[in-house]
Amino acid sequence: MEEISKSPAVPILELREVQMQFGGVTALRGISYGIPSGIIQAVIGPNGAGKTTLFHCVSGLLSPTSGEILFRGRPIGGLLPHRIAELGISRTFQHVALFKSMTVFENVMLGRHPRTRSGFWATGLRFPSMRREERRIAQEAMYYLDFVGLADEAELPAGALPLGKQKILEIARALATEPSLVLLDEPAGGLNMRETEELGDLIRRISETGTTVALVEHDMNLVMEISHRVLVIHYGEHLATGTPDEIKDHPAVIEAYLGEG
Amino acid sequence: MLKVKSVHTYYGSIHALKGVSLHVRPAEMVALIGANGAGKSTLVNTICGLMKPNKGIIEFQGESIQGIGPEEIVRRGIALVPEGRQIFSTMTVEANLEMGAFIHRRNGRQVESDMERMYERFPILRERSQQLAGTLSGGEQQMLAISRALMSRPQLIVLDEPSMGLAPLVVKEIFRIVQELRREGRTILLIEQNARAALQIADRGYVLETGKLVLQGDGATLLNHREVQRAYLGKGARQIWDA
Amino acid sequence: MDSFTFGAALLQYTISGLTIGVIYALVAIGYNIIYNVTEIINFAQGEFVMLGGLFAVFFTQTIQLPVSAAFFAAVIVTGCVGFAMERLVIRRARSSTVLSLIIITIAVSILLKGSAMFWWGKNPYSLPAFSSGRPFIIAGAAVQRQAIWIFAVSALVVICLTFFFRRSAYGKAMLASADNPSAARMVGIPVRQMILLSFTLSAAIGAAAGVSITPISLMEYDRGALLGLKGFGAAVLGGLGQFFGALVAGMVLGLAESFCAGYLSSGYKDAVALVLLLLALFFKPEGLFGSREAAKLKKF
Amino acid sequence: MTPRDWRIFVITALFIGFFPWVVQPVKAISHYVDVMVFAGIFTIVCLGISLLMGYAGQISMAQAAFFGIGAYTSGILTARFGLNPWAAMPAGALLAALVAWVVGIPALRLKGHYLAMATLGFGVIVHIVLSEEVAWTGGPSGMVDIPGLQVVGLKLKSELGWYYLVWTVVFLVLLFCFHILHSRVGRALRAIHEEESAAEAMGVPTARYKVQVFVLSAVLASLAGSFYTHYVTCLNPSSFNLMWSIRFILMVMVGGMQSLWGALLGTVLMTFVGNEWLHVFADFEVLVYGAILLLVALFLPKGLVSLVPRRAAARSI
Repeated sequence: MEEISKSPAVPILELREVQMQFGGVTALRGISYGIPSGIIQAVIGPNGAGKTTLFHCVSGLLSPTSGEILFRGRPIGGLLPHRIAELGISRTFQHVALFKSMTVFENVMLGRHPRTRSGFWATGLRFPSMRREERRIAQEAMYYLDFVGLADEAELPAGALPLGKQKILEIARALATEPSLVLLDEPAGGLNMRETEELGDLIRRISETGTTVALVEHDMNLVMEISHRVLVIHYGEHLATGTPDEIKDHPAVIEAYLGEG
Repeated sequence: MLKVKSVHTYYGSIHALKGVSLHVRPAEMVALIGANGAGKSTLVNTICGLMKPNKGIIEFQGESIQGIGPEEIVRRGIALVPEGRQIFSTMTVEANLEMGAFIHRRNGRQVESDMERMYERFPILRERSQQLAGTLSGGEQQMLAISRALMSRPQLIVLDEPSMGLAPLVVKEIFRIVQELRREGRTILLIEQNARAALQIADRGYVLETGKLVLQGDGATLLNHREVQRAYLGKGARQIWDA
Repeated sequence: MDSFTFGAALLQYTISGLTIGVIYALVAIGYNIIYNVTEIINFAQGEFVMLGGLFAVFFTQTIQLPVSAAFFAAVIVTGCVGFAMERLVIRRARSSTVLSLIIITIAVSILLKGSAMFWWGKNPYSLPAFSSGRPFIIAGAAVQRQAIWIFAVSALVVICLTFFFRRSAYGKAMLASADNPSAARMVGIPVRQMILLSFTLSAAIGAAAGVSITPISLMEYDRGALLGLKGFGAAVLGGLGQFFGALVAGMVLGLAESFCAGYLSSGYKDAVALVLLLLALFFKPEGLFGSREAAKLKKF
Repeated sequence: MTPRDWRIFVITALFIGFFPWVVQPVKAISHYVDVMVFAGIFTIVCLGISLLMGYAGQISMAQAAFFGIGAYTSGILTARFGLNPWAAMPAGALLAALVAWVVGIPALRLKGHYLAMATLGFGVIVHIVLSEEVAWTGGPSGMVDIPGLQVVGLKLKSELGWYYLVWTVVFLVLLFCFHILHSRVGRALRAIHEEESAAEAMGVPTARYKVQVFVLSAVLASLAGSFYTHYVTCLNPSSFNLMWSIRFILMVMVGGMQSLWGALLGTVLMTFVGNEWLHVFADFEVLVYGAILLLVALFLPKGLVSLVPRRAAARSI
């Protein structure tokens, strides 16, 4: 762990002076930061600090008011979200955004979208290539369901799952796009302790496959246990960064989180 | 004054509140703390009438109020300063305050003098009275939201995450305001994730975790309770923070 | 006709364009009021205009009321139709999808149109002008007295509305309900009543437009849809929710239509307003006068 | 297609196959074959609407306009230029596709009420053009003497021939639509309907898909329009106005937007209702339509198919 965090790896994602403004409220005030490739990066900070806004900017759902975002050295600020997904960034949402009336299986199959090709003609006329592709999609989707442990629920409508499993399903759907960077927005929010522990294991296993993980999370225990590096955002500003050990002693962080002593 | 008895609320298919009971006595400030997704907002929405509890009783000043719409609950004397401020952003500051006093609209003189008092309390709002509320800064919006709630002359003020998304200095200012309200003898239910700041100024506190109250006690005791840090920061965080 | 010079013709087209444009503006204001409070676009808005005109015909010809009394009677009755529409239909559709809501207002428009046909048949009706007398001649162009009345009615509506939304607690409460319905409920504003009020008010304004236009261009049961569409064009062009914008955009549409009819082809005059509507929707959906900033604030 | 869909498919195909055998000998209802030809033609339009509105969630009030574009392209190319109807048909489809593409790119950036108004405005414009371009379209009085269809050199005269031709096309289109739905494209369309920004973030180019499904629905409407033209051999712009767009939507809504079977069921049902039983209301038919529309939208928004208990769903919960 320590070795990864200390190695001067090329950042997979680099933020340069990213700023985001809504009306009179500034959500991000010039964030600059690089996420090293292959690590688990936590982003913490109080509610409303701008963490989700940051994820929206990286995944293309918002385009920053100013500043640059580089993914593997390539500027992606202002690209459409589906292009960013094709390039290899996927995400989950703070308020679960599953396709609720579709089955669990279909949700993950949809995640294969950026890695498959058949269009209207090929699917409508059932070209052999399309049938092969559909079979492959089904196999791969099953693989991801197995990976997160939801294979038994494959045929249920996604909306019928309990919240904990919905959150896991969202992660499976994100993984199915084969991202090299996956953004998890409060994956443990609303989970009980046992579910949170399982989530921690899952995130570690994702990291072991070589995927860089960035997560916004409030559960400090989870953050401290699994992340290699922590970025603290407060009031739209970069407050501190370091290893979990460094962060936990950081006076500014303690104040931001607990209020002054 | 406010009594919540074993309330269950479902949020869609999610069982968000699993039998929550709490009470607030007159002229008391009670803090409710808990992590994101613990059910704080659901509890607030249930008390203020935006959501209906599936089971349980909510009483305010001896009358049952569960299932009553929010319009009526304001008239009964509960004012909410909502999470994320929820000001009328396309209207002027003045109009926002006026709307806060909607239930007193027939009493023009009272509204005017109340508004004057708000301007005295927050001079910055007087300066911006003709500006669109959406162009205010986060801290100013929060002050506006608090004043708007006060304009209804409530007996109980529910403050939902007043420090959310604000700069540290502004947070301090907001807590100063909350403390001032408390000194004036107002009854306050404060929902916060800034646990320490909230418990420091509260008489009593409750800790909510995944839809259940796990702890309660007076502010100072809770503040030093290791379980509070556990509930808010997660298991084992104490060691990390104390290390 | 010899003396009908180019300049006079231009002036004539301008005047008739402005006259009809003001009517579009009133229809647009009707859309705006409902949209402001509910974010519903009421596809039956045009029918209110038609009903206003035909009710006025009913009150003058069948009941023999003087025109001025018929004007107010028609406005009030149509207002009641709007009230009933919200109470009986829209309120039941509280949890409907957008598509269902659209279908529902379209269904209401079909019902209103069908009922009007049932009642008044398919013939166009005329109404005496609000005041009799020969048209004014200005620089060779004729200005009908009714045109003056149309401007007066519109000005009155705009002034009253401005006063209502800027000064009265109810008006502001309607704006607050539009801005943030849940926050409005939390300060004690009965949002449901505001919605009811918006439908009533918007129907009444539509009716005022309908009564005013009938002496000039007659009225029949199936005029509503097109008037509604063009009014919507004015509403979008002016920035949905903006009263002043609606007024200017309505006149722009009226002028475009009038010039098209005069210089290009009268058959395509109806298409002109629609093409402008599409262009506005496609390229500037926040409208000419709706500020991007305000739109953003609203979303945030 | 699921096994259940195949079962319904076979049963429906058998029903359609034997339907004329049953009704033709009975004098009073022998004209039902004729009604069913119309029902088939409308079903082609409505399957497109089901894909576009029911599955992808994009509202269009302009389907009658695309129906008209196909009808008039076929009519003009065959009656005025002597083109073979089978060649005119793809020409109409191509034109409809082109128009849908040009209009769809800006229009489908809009949502909900705005999209509905935009397509509605577009539909009215097309109707105005059809009524005004007298030299081409015959204006409000329309066109007559449009040639019928020939199949392998034989003139298609009997209703029965038309019946089987149209319903064969319907079943082919139905298969095409089902295949799309049970594929990555279909999943993407449904995802756009449910959570557009999540779909986009998962790599679905939502803008492109929306335009594509709009174009597809326009092509289907246009094809149906061509068949319609050659079947009735005369045209009048009033068959392509806003009211017809609404009728098509009503057909789909009655059956159930989110089901291709619903679209088929609703279309057949409403075509019979419209052709057979609403005549007694004469001019006031429109009132009845309005009432049905309102009642369906208020009380049965998911259509008749929602009344059928779904075994699969019951099992899963």
